[in-house]
Amino acid sequence: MGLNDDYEDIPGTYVFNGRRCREGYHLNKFCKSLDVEANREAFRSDASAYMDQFPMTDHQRKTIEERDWLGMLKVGGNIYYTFKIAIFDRLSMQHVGGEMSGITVDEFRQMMLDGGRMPKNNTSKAENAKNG
Amino acid sequence: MGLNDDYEDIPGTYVFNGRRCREGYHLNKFCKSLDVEANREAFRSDASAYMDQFPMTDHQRKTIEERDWLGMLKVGGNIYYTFKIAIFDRLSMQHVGGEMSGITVDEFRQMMLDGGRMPKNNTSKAENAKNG
Amino acid sequence: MARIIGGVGTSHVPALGAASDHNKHDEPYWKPLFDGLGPARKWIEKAKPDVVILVFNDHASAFSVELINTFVLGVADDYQPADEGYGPRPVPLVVGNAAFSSHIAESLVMDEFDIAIANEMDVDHGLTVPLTVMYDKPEQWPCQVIPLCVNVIKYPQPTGNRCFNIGKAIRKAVESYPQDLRVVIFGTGGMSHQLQGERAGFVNSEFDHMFMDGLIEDPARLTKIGHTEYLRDAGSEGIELIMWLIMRGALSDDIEEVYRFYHVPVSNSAYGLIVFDEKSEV
Amino acid sequence: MARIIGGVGTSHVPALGAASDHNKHDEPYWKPLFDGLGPARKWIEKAKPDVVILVFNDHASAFSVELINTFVLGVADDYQPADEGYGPRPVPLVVGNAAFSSHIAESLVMDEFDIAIANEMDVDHGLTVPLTVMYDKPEQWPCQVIPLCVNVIKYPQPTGNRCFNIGKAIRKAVESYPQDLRVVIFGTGGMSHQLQGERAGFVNSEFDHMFMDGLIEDPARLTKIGHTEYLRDAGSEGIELIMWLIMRGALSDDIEEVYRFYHVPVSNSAYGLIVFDEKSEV
Ligand SMILES: [Fe+3]
Ligand SMILES: [Fe+3]
Repeated sequence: MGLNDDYEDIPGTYVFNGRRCREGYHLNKFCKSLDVEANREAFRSDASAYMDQFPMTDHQRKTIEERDWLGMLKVGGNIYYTFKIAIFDRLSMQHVGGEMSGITVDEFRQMMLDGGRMPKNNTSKAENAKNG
Repeated sequence: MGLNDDYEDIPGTYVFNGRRCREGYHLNKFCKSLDVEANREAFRSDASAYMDQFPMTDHQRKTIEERDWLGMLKVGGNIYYTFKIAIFDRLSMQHVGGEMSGITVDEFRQMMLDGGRMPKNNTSKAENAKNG
Repeated sequence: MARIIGGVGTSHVPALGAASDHNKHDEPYWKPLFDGLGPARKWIEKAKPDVVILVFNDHASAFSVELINTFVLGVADDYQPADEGYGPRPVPLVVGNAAFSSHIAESLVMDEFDIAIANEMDVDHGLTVPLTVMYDKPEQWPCQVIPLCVNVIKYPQPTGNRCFNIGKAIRKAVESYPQDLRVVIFGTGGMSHQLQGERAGFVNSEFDHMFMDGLIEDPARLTKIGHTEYLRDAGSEGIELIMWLIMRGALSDDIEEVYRFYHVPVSNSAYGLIVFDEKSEV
Repeated sequence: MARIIGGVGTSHVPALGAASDHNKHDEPYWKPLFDGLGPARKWIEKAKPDVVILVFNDHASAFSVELINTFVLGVADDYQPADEGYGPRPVPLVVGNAAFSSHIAESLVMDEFDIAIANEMDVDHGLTVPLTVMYDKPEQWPCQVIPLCVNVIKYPQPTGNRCFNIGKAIRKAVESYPQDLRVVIFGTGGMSHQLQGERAGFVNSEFDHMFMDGLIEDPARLTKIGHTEYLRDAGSEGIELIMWLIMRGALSDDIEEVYRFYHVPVSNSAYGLIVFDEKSEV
């Protein structure tokens, strides 16, 4: 519904636009709250009660409970916010990157050492569909 | 020291520019803190201890202690912030306007009813000096 | 398509809100003022905007000195009336239109206006008094509101020219929104007044009339008024009038002045009210 | 008169800061990278800027979703390193220059850039990693820092063209400051990378080289790269490269490329570094 949404053609990418920012508002505020040690402690000792303070949808809560990193993005999470949960869990960006793209953290690390995920077949859903 | 300071020629006016904003930073933050009832109570019960939380200069503190409304502006206070102290004191903007301009609140009210403070002799220090 | 059907300029003096809240309409001090609002209220009752874009400034209520924004566009579902030290005004919740706001925000950034967006913002008398001016005391505000908050407190304020141009960009944003919505834009603040210093109580009716005349006769000239001229001739708080230029910029050249009212004093200020119709929409 | 004597483009990958903080310089993964920084460090040691204008973005550290600003200029005396969940980085306090910042802020608003000003702001890896890149691990940072924080997280980011133009306006602001100060501007972030989604780990070296070449050969062309092109070809977080255009806009046309270094991977990103001299200042 934006003026431009060409970017919806980019595979595996969840552009944090106005719609997603509104949809994920409370989820991202939950993540941001983990900046404060007292909040981290509260989340650690009773996750459910702590999350009650943030009016998220049941589905949003579930993505957090299950550490479904990709799912969080689909319901308005932004990676800089959701990664605060990974920091809480002492997980690395490679770990999260691997889980979001369906490979192990070692595979992900090796892919990066080999030059990263290449543009070929990774820049356009329409192109990919055309090329079968 | 700004790009433009022509406005320093305007009589009886303290333009809230970058310099004043920095000079009055903690004074204005003190004023802003009075938005919260618990803070108002703390200020009411022990003004000095409450003000200790804000690293103001002694002179800035004195302007507050003495409700020197004009003095506050001269040390970086902004009227929308300093007026929060007047609200705390249950004083009106006319009261504060009178004190800043050296007349009683009744005189100030009457001046407004008569059309306000007129531009004649009130727009330029340089002009005023020339006209003696 | 959404379209702008008219514009309103009005001061947002807090005392006017308090007088309404405490039912002082018939007191001798207030009666001439509230009587003067009547025709504007009739106009908006007939115009029935779905959405009001309300250009105002925050007076150290929602924002503070830590971070000072030039332009903040609200993109929330609703906005709470702020507590300005007397408890929040007893007025209805201000209901927004998040999707429309988001569209305007995107359009403005793409047009190279460096706005901030607020997903949460309390709104003080700068926003709620103009609603009282135009709608009196309804159970619910009869329109959705999109707040645009402008820095007029910390020097340097945006230039008059920049304000006029963001108004134009707002018009473009509105007209590119697919939903049929009737939009009125309010420019608020002013008119001439000064709250601070030995010059407190400053009023310049000549400037105020020049400014209201200029809105219809020669808005381009108004955009050239510089900061020092406002501060000198309209008072240190009269510079709020730059927000009326945003309203004017959002209107076309084919407008008609429907109503004008000017009254001194309201509290420490000159009060002004002006209403424009887009002729093509009448 | 203050003058801009050079510019630096560098990624601000947090892992690089952590590697420096934990003295991993000689580990096989890190050695090639730290070796690659050497010539840039030598350059700045000789250039000795009094002030670095550091264009970066905040990563949900100082700011959050309540209020999203397009451009925030710091005007504070100093800035604390932010706690990003591991405790603040063990790096020196970042010392600002409030008077110079305030001058730049005034000049930018008068030139119709709608910036926010921050009187208080913690600074995260976006700002501190570039200082590590250029200065290694000193007791105190050898320069004052003026932070310019750009929204690159929430779509729509400012256009590349707008970024280039605010760079030009920064140059004008610097050159109108009466004090003799040697200024270097850093554009940080990038290069191609994507942290999120099934496409996490995306790297596009061809785009990165095109971009670095363009900075010296044809910056005007780079200003025409649109949002979708960045998101598609540089990755959803590679759009940070618009901040390099602010740096480039602040330089003249008479520059020389002093050093360039490119390395993949650093954590999930491509790392790039480029250094420009103003020829007239050499
Ligand atoms: Fe106001
Ligand atoms: Fe970044």
